[in-house]
Formats: sequence, structure tokens, C-alpha cells
Amino acid sequence: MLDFSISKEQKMIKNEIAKLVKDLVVDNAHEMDETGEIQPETLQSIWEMGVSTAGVPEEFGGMGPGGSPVDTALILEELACGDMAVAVAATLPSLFIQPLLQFGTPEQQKKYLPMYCGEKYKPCTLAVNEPHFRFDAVDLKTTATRNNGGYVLNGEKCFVPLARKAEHIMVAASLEGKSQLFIVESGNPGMHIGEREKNLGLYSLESSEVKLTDCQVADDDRLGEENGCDYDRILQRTRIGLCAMATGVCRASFEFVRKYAKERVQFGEPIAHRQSVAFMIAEMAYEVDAIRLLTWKAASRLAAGLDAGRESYLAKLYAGEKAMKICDYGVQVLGGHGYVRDYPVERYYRNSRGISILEAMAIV
Amino acid sequence: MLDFSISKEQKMIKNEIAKLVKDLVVDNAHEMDETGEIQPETLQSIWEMGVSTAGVPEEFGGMGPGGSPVDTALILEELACGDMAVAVAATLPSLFIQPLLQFGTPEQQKKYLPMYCGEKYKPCTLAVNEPHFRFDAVDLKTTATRNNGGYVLNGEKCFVPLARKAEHIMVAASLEGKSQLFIVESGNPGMHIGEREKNLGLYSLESSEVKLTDCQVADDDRLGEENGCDYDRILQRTRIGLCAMATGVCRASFEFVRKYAKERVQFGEPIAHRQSVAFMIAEMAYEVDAIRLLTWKAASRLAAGLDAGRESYLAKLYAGEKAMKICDYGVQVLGGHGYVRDYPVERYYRNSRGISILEAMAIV
Amino acid sequence: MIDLNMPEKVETMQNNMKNLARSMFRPISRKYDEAEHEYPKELDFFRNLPIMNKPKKKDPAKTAAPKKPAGEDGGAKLGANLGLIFSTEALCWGDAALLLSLPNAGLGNAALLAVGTDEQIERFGKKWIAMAITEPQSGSDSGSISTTAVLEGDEWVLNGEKIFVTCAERSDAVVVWATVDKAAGKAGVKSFLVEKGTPGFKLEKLEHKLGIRASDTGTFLLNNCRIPKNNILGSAEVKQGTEGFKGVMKTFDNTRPLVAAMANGIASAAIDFLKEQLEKTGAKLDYKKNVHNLDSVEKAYYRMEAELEAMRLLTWRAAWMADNQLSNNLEASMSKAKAGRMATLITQEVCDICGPVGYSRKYLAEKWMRDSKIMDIFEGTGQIQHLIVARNVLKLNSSELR
Amino acid sequence: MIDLNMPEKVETMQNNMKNLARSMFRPISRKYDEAEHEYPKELDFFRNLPIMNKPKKKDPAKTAAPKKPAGEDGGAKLGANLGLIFSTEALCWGDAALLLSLPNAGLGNAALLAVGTDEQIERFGKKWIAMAITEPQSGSDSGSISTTAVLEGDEWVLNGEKIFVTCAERSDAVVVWATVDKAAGKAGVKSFLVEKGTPGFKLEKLEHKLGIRASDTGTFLLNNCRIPKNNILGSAEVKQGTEGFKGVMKTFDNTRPLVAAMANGIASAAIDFLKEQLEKTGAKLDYKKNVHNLDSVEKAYYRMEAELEAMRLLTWRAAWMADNQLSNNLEASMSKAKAGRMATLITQEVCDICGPVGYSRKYLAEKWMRDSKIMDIFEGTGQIQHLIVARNVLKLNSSELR
Repeated sequence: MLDFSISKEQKMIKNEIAKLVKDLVVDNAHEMDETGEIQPETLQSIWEMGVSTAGVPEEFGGMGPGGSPVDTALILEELACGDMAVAVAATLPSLFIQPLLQFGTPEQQKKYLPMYCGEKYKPCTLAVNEPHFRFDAVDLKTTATRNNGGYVLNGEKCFVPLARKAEHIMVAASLEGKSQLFIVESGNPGMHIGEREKNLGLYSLESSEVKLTDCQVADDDRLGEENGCDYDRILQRTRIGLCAMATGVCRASFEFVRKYAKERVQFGEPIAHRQSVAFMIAEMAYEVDAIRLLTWKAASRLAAGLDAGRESYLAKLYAGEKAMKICDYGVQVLGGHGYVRDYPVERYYRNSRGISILEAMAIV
Repeated sequence: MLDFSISKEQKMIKNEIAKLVKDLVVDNAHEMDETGEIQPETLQSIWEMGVSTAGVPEEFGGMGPGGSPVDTALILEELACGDMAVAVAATLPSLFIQPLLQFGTPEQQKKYLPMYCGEKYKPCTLAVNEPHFRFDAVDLKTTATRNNGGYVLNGEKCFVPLARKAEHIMVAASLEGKSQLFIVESGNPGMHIGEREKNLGLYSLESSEVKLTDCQVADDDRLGEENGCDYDRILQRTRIGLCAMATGVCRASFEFVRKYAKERVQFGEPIAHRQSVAFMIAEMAYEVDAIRLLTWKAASRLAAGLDAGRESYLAKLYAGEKAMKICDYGVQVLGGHGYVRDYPVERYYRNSRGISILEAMAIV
Repeated sequence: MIDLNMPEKVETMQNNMKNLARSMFRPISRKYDEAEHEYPKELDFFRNLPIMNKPKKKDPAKTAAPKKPAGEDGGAKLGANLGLIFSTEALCWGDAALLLSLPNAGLGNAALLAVGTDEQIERFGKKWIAMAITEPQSGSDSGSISTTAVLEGDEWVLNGEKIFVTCAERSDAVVVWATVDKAAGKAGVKSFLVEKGTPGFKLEKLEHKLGIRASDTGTFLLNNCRIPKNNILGSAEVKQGTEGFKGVMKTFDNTRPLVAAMANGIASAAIDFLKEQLEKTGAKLDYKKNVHNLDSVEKAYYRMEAELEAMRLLTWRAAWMADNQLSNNLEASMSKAKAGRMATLITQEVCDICGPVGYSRKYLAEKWMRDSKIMDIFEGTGQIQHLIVARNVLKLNSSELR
Repeated sequence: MIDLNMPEKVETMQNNMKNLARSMFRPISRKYDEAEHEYPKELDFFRNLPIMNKPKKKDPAKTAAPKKPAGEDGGAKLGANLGLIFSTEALCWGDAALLLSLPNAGLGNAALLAVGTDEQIERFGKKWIAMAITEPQSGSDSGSISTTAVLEGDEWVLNGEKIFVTCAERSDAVVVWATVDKAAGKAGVKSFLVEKGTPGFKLEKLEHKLGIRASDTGTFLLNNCRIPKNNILGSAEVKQGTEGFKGVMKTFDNTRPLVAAMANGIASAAIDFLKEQLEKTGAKLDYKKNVHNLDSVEKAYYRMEAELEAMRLLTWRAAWMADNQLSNNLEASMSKAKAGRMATLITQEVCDICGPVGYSRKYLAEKWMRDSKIMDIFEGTGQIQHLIVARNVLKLNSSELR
């Protein structure tokens, strides 16, 4: 049933998150970006909303049934509209929990879910990106080979959020030509976690490179053990996660600029009265909507149990390109003021480039 | 010496052509386009300017020294500013003459140049394009193989201007992996010239497909005989020719729209007073200049005897993309009026798409 | 609850429409592009097809109303507007110019059904009715209409010139926009049913166009053209302010998404054509690899397909809102702004990529490039759409943002 | 006679500048991007380099004049403007923020040399002089300057606030734009030399920026700041009309192509970086195959290189015209409009294509994306440039096309 309306429940969740974001994130986002730190209380407050544990059975500490991909997309949009780094950090455990929930063996679920679905926000993470030109999430250079009844991992990962703080990292690696996920404990001697990375965007999100050198993991450290996991399916979900965040970042830029253009007077009139400015804002308006609709469509397919390979691929392609364009317009409308970090549009500008480049930063 | 100024001689040639175009082409271009016919007198008048025979030694009927690639670019811009189909048709013999002049053996020059450098415009043509998806001018599907001391040609060509009227067609074919040119007489039983083609643009330019089926030509029908020709060099020159015509078509669209926008009143003011319209026209203005400058730069390299492979390649890539954009703006500024064939902008729109698609329609 | 999955029955319906377009439109697409102005007699087939005669097909405003209002969990409706959007895209995948030539399905028919009296519907319901709005001096500026209608006894006397009338020759009657009171500005603009053959009503010429050549676009002269008093559509009263005109302009909220759907149809035809070409060369489109690791044409293909998805979703949303009685003035213009522009760019790019195959009239790609361009122009140019979107989101009036 | 081949000596010069940039700028590029506001002491090396001290390097307006006028066959000149364009591009290939931080090469130095008296040049010639134009309420609208200068006896008394002053902290003095007669509008705007340490002249804050972080951009407050009467640059007389202001604006005709050259430099750095990455993977760039038969990144590479060529040629032309005493107001804005915008888009695309390598601060691609954005903003935004181009080609004044 084609339906563009947000349900009462969805509106409620959305409003709650929006309130939290307004109270805790919006006014602090600049400082977090400058200092590189997100207050643990912020992450804890969002954690308590149960965003990452919706859908996790209560026996494992979760919220039980609920949390459709569409709902999660709505939540990610709201969070990223406040700050994308917060959105990634706050929902980071989902990147570990959701694959486990979908593809973990009962033993794996029993072992890990209670560990990460407690009352406290506890970092755990997913390592997909690799630090080289022509990186392709479907064609990983990191390898897993069978060895001694377990697996040996080799390769380099980058942009692994909170890698230094996580006790477990789920690592994507190519096993016999097929991408699979492996759970590596932080103390594993074959895994070296690098210094904090410096990147174009997401200044407040701590991330690191992760080097795997003959990193031995056990048989049951492979997600789904011998059955493995449907890695493509996970990628679909993380792509939609990125799109949902793109919607949020772009909406933030659009809303800021819309207000600014009406207040900023040049040549005797608000700059919003000029077609060149107004038309940029019009384009921002419908492109934000377009990204959101593509996100919703891909998420709708997942919600209906359908494959979203095509939809998530096209949505990420679209969101990656348009997010950059929208956030570029955001800076441009402010002119010189858009170029200084006092205004949030420059942060949106930097963060938006990550939409196309990054993989697996959030999951629906 | 970096110099952006047009010399007195160049200005003179440019003005003469511009006058001819104004007198014979501008007001008739629409009718030519609708009827599909270019008046022979128009071609003859332009022929008499010596555009195609500049540089051809007087002993062969030419104008003797002169006619640098830059000069030719200026001429092609003026002609195409009137009508691109006329520009192609009027200078078509150059596509036969220039390769002969540059790479023909003395015998070949002696045989063909006087034939085509007389007082009368006489069609002869060059066949490069091929009617298939992924056509690539540097990777021809038409083949030439050695046979009985001569060559056998096989393949299909398209968009061959005036093929039905030309007594000789120079055909590009791949010989032992290297593109070469072969002169084929119109009566050759191995060459079948198809019906007049219908295309997106250049309605008044008659063109045809040419099929070569075991088409036997003699040893000395290969341009340059055993030495062959530098086909890449010829492509460089034809690409610049297309760019020069692109400059003309785009300038015509720009100039028409500039005038129109100041006269057309909507909502109580000329539409030129609206930034959305004015900014399109500003972009048209500098993109026309950019195409022209890229054309001049590539032509300057040829004029200095330098390789223009990179410059002609980039210029054609640029011109192909921007010509479409400029001529699209041209239609858009006129709105509904731009969509009817009474106004020339719709013709520019169709013709502009040919810049990127077509190869070897003019030569500098 | 948000759910953007297309219902199966809609997909089936759209496939049926596409098959109809494939079998009825595509085979004659080139023929009537070449035979400009000639009526495609093959379309008479559609005269008796119930689907095209039902009022709701061409009267979205009236029949769109669902039984109960849409809302959160209130059971959002898939109504007439959305249905029309899906069939329009499918038919324009076949041929947009032929769709515009469907008998008895003119914009005037829609206007009649939307605001005509029962008596008027009775009199004109079986006729093919065109719509005449634009004048030589008013393109985007519908408010500056200078054709006049003066009531003399039991007749309206019309004078003026109308251009860009679709189905000018084929139609049986024309809805003509004219002002009954120039001083009243937009509020004075009314529409009138004028039958072919009325003295003083003359088809002056047919336009030769860049594209949609199968559609006969023409100019009418009205020279003391007298029509019955009750041929006015809606009230003759000139209301204060611009309310009346806003009503007239509101029909655009239904027609703009339709134009967007036409754009989507043409764009999808072009993209499908490119896909065929690609697949013939052995390319496999599996939506997996990073676009930077693909062939340039494959990347272009995916980018265009993503744009098409965005165009469609914006269009569907606008129509869905109309079906659910939500004001969609903003969303209608968004869909048209986006789809009109992108269809133009997509068809241009497909021609470019296809090279000789995109340039030759042996194939339809070049036709689609010509046809699609009108979608960025009629029912309000892209610039006008951006203006409407900007005024909406910035909450500026037409004197602040001109 | 048209000849767009670059003379060999110019190519050599540019290569030398590029080598200088490679050895002096690139190694400290990241360091001072991170250490925002810290003066790059390594640049002291340039204090004594003759090339940066020569007036003509920073005084195009004055020294650009060739011995004889340019003209058809008259021997077109390759002068100071073009020379500066070439070296600017080369140095910005190294690092644009460091170029903007070169000692004693501020925009104020250029202004001093352009219009200062001998006495003023004597007094200030050895100083590093910044330029203060923008105010919180006047960005693009230089005509609305509200900082005032009032003559009291032998002193000018200045009051106001100036933002976005490049080299705010490092400079020894600042050229401040202020109005001596608000009622006179643009004609009342004059510029004044204000030395650091003058009472009432306060550096209020330094900006944290998206890019060009090595350049210290700051805000000044002028609070009853008294300077000697002869610190005014040019005449104190308020001329009728806007002639005086036009003169001030005319300096933009020289500086805009310079900004364009900076944009070209950054864009070329990004493109070269992509080329390196491509070549490492074995790609061969030979400018032969149809772009539709290439890998998507190779196609993108060629498209960006073509854009860069266009940006350069438009820039060179504008500077060449200045060197040859031709009015270049239109062409200067064309170059800035094109280069500013495209450098932004090119650096964005290079980051995208390079993926993780484009996103990490281990490499400079992401820095160039941040740095280049200012080129579409300062010295007049892209929108202002389009406005100027449009007014020029359409022959409309600023009240007709606002």
C-alpha cells in the first residue's frame, strides 16, 4: 500500500528524538566538533531511548518486537539533523547488534547481545572501510582464510568508529571470495588499532584504522558460524542508514539557510528575495525530500521483507551526490559567513562528503 | 607568445564570412532546415571565398600558402553561427582535400586536388562514423585487408555527408590494427550508398550510410600509399573543426536569447531583469567564450606544428557537453516559443547534440 | 504508516498500460513524429475504451476525494490522481505526443468535468475539448491575459488571440480563458466553452515544433466570437482579491504532477533503451559495485536511474496528497521542477552515450530528447516551478520574490 | 594574432614556481592547516625573495601598462598581470592558504602601491598591509559600508567594525574602507591606512574557518581610532556620482582573475593527485578513446581536466587584457565565476572518487576541498560575478537587474 503518511507512533518516536536532539545536541554540536568529544551523557540519553535495542528480544536485554527499518530511518534523520557524528556514535552498537540479531547463531546472540543491550551505552563496532583508492565495499581486500578450525584475518580497515573503545569489533573480510563478518575481541594480538584518525568530517567521532596481521579468530567468531551471513543484506541496511543520515544533515542545512536568507539583508532587501538565492533554496527543499523518499522506499522494501539491493544502491548514489550539492549551497548562501565555523553550514559541508565515501556508519 | 587578439587579416576574413552568412544563410536557415535542401548558390558563394582551398598549392588550383588552423576555426565559427549544416556542407571538400594535402603522395595530390579545387564547389567527402552503440573513432570496426596488391574494405559507415553526390569518398578503416584512409570511387561495386538518412539535427545536410562489402581498392587508393597517414593527426583537426562549429552554434543561441530576453515582457518587466534568466545568459556568455578559447588553444598548437592530441580531445569533450547545455538554456529562456520551429533556438538545440556524438564533420 | 512499496495490483495495472503503449503507441511513434499534424487515426481505438472515458480519468479534482480523509493510520488512499499518474507514465513510456492526442481526453475535458454544471457536462461531455490559456504576450504570466469576454444580452462576446493550444485542430471545442474585467486583474479571468464552427472563432495556424509533433498545437483568433451566456465555466462573478484566479491556478496542482509523470515516462523509455544497448554488449547491471569501479556508461546508467526514482517518488507524493485531500501546491511544483528538468537532461545524455544510435532517427532516443524538452516548459516552466517552491518554503509573496 | 601557446619561458617560470611550492609549501601544508592561526615561520624565507617584494608583483594596475598599446598585430604583451596569474596558480598548486600568508604581500600592499603617494609608499612600503572592506552587515554589498571617517583637525577619526580581514594578526597595518559622507553613498567610500597599535584599533577575534586555515582571518573594531590626515589613500574629495567608488571597485578587475588563478591552482593540485592515484593502478591517460568507452574515473578525470583548461583560458584572457590595457571588467568576472565554482566542484569530486583516500587528513585532497570553497566566495561570490557578467552582456544597470 503506497502511503506517504507518518503514523502516530512514528510521529511520536520522531518527536521524542527531536526533543532530545534539541536539548542535548543542537547547541553543543559546534563545541563537540571543535573539541572532538561527544559527551557520554548525550550518548547515554539517546541509548536510553532504545534505538539500538528495538527488535532485540527482551531475554537479551532488548526492547522486544518493533523498530522497523522505516522507523530507524526516521530516528537517524532526526539525530543527524542535530549532528551526524552524534548519530553515528549514538547508534553505533546497532552496527554490531543488528547483524548479530539477523545472522548470529543462537549461541552468538546469547553470548553478545546481553553484553551490548544493557542499560548502559557500551561501544562495539563494525569495520568495513579500507584505506585505499578504489575501495569497494563489495570487493574487500581484507581476507579471511580457514586455519586450525578457525580463521586468520589479514588486511587493513579504516574509519572504524570508536575502535579504541570497543571490546568487540565486527570485521568484514573476504572468505573464499565471499564477504563475511568476524567478531574480533579487542585484545586479540593479531589486531592492531591505530591512533585516532583525522578526517574531513565528523570531527567529534573518534575513529581509527585497524590492522589485522595473521589475526586468528575461532570458528564461532564468524557471524553465523559455518552458515555465515548475507553480507549484501547488511550492506543494504547500512546504505539506507547513511541515506537517512544524509536526509538529516541536508535538512539541517536547508532549514538553517531558509531562516538565514530571510534575515540577511544585502542591497536593501533580504537575500531570499533574489531568485539566485531563492532558487538554490527551492532546490535544497526538493532534494532533501527526494533523498528522504528514496530512503523511505528502500526501507519500505526491507520492512516488507523484500530485497532492497537496487533501491539501497540507488538511494546511496543519489544521497551521496545530492547531499554534497545541498550542503554546498548551504555554505554558498551564507557567503563569507558560511565559510567560518561559527555557523553550522560549514560542518554540514564537510560531513556531507562522507555520505558517498563512507560505508557502514549506521544501520536501519 | 600568448596572444588573445585577432589580427587584422583574421578580422578581415571573419568579417567577410560574417557578411556572406548574414546575406545568404541567416534568413534562409529555417527554410533550409524544413525543406532539407541547401541552395547550391550558397555553397558556391562560400566556396568562392577559398575556405577549402587555402593552403592548396596554386598548381593544383588552390589559393597557395595560408589558411592556418586558427583562421579556419574563425571561419567555421562564423559559418556555424549562421547554420551548422551549411558550415558542414560548404567546407565538406576540406575533409577530403586537407588529408590529401597533408598525407597524400605527390601522385595522389596531382590526381585529386585539381579535381576538387576548381572554380566550382564539388562534393567529396570523408566517412568516419559507424552506426553502432559504443562507436569509437579511434577503434574502427570497418576493416581493410591487403589483397591482390590492393585492399579490401568491409564495414558500415554512417553520417557520411553528401555521400550520394560525391564522386570520391575517403573511408576510414582499420588496417592491421591501425586506422587508415582509403579513397573509394562512387561507382565501386563493393560500396553501397544508402538512402538519405534522417537524423536528430542538421536536417538540411544530406547524409547517408555507406556499406562496404568486400570493396576492392587499389594500392594507390590508400592515402599516402604504403606510408599511410597519421590518422590521429587528422582526427585532431576534425575535432577542432567540430569545436569551432560548436562555438558558432552556441554563439548564435546566446546572441538570439540575449536580444529576446530584453524584449520579452512578463510580469511587467523584461524577463532579462530576472536573475534566473539573466544568470543563464551569463553562463551562456562565458561558456561560449570558453569553448572558443579551447578551440583556439588546440588550433594554436597545430599552427605551431605541435601535437594537439590532448588539447583537441579535451576541447571536443568540453564543447560537446557545454554546447548542449548552452543550447538547452537557449530554448528554456524562450519557454514555449523556444519549442516551436519558428525560432532558431530549437534548431540550435538539435544541432548542438551532434557536437559530442559526431566525428569528422569539418576540419581546421 | 509510511510504506512506499508499490501494491501489486498497481504494478500489474502499470504493466498492462505499458503493454498497451508498446503495442499501440510504439509502432506508430515514428510515423506521426514524421507526419506532423496528421491525426493518428489508430488512436480512435481509444475513443471507446472505457478507461479513457470515465470522468475520473480526467477529473482528478472531483473524483480524487476518498471516502474518508487521509491521515495518520486513517487509511491513506490510493486514488484517482495516483492512478492517473501511473497510467500516464506508462503511456508516455510509449509516446508522450500520442498520449496528448488521445481523443476526448483534452485538458478542456478535465476542466469541464471539474467545474462544469450538469447541463454543461450533458451538452459537452461527449466532445473533445482543448484548453486555450496562453497568449502571445503572456507565457508564464497567466495573470496578464488580455483576451476579453463581454456579456451582451444572452451572449458572451470574445476577442483575442490564443497560442499553444494542444489538440487545436482535432478538438471539437475549446475552453478559452478570458477576462471579464481587466481592472480586476487576476480575479477577472474566467473560462468559456467555445465550440468549433462558432463564427469569429478561427484556427489560425498549427505550430511546427521541436518535439511532441504528433500533438497538434495551434493558434486561435477570436474575433467578436459570440457564445451562449451559459457557456461560462463556473461563476461569472468577479470576486474580491485573487481568490477566483487562485481556483483556476489550483488546477495546476493536479496537472503539474501529470506533466511530471509524462516526463518520468519519457525518461524511463530512454533509460530502458540505454539498458537494452548495454545488455546487448554483455554488461551486467547488478547494483553492487562502487560506481567508481564501473565503466563510465554503467555509472551514468545508475545515476540516471537514481534520478528517475527521485522524480517518480516526488511525483507520486504530490498525487497521493491530492488523493488524500492534502494541499499539494508545493509538492506539485517540486515534482514538475525536478522531473521536467531531469527528463530533459536524461534524454540528452542517453542520446550522447548512444552516439550514432542516439543521433539517428532510425531509433527513438532522439525523439525522446525532443519530446521531453516540453516537460520543462509547459504548465509552467522550470523557472516558474522554482519560484513557486521558493515562495512556499520561504513564505514570501509574489511581490517579495518576483 | 591569436596564439594560445604558452611561451617556453613562461612554462619554465611556472615550473620553477611549482617546484618552489612543492619544496616550500607542500611539506608544511598540513602542519599549518592543523595549527590554525599560527604564523608559518617558514614563510619568512619569502620576505627577502625579490620576486615578492617587487612592486609590480603586487601592483598590477600600475606596472601592467605595456610600453605600447596592444592591438591587432601591434605586439600583444605578456605583462605583470599574466605573470602574476601564472605564479599564483603554481603557488596555489602548493598551498593557497600559505600563498595568502606570504609576508608583505597583502591586498593592502597592492592598494598602497596602486594609489598611494610617494610619501605613503615611503612610510608604509616595508610593512605588511592587510585590507579591511567587509562589515557584518555588508558582505556582497560593498556600497553599504557603515564604518565612518570624520576629519577632525589633522586627524581622521574612524569608527566601525571590519570582518573577514586576511592576515589580520600578522599584518603591520590595515587599509580600512570607510565612508566620509554617508549621504554620498558609494562616492563617499574612501580607504585609510591604519597602523597596528593605533589606539582605538583592536583585533577583536580570529575566525575559525572551513579551509585556508593557515591564513589568519580576523575582525577589527575601530573605536574613535585617530590616524594622521595624510593616511588617506587617494583623494578625500567626494566626487559626484559613483566615479570614485567605481575606481575602488575597479581593483577587483585585477584581483578577481587572481582569485580565479588560485582556484585553478587548487583544482590542478586535486586533478594531479587523482592522476597519480590512477596511474598507480596502471591506468594510461592517452587522450584517445571515446569517453563512453572508458572507466568512469578516467572519464571524470578528462572532464575535470577539460574544465580546468577552460578555467585557465578564461583567467589568462582576463589578465592578458589588463596587461594590454583593455577593459576587462566582464572577463574578470567571467573567470572568477567559472573558476571559483568549478574548483569547488572539482575538489569535491576528487575527494569522492578517491574515497577513503579523499576523506582522510593523511592526504591533502580533503584540504583542497575545504580551501577551494573560499574561491567561490571572497572577492565577490559566484552570484555576484554572475550578476556582473549578466549586466554586462545584457547591458542592464543595477536597478534593472538586481
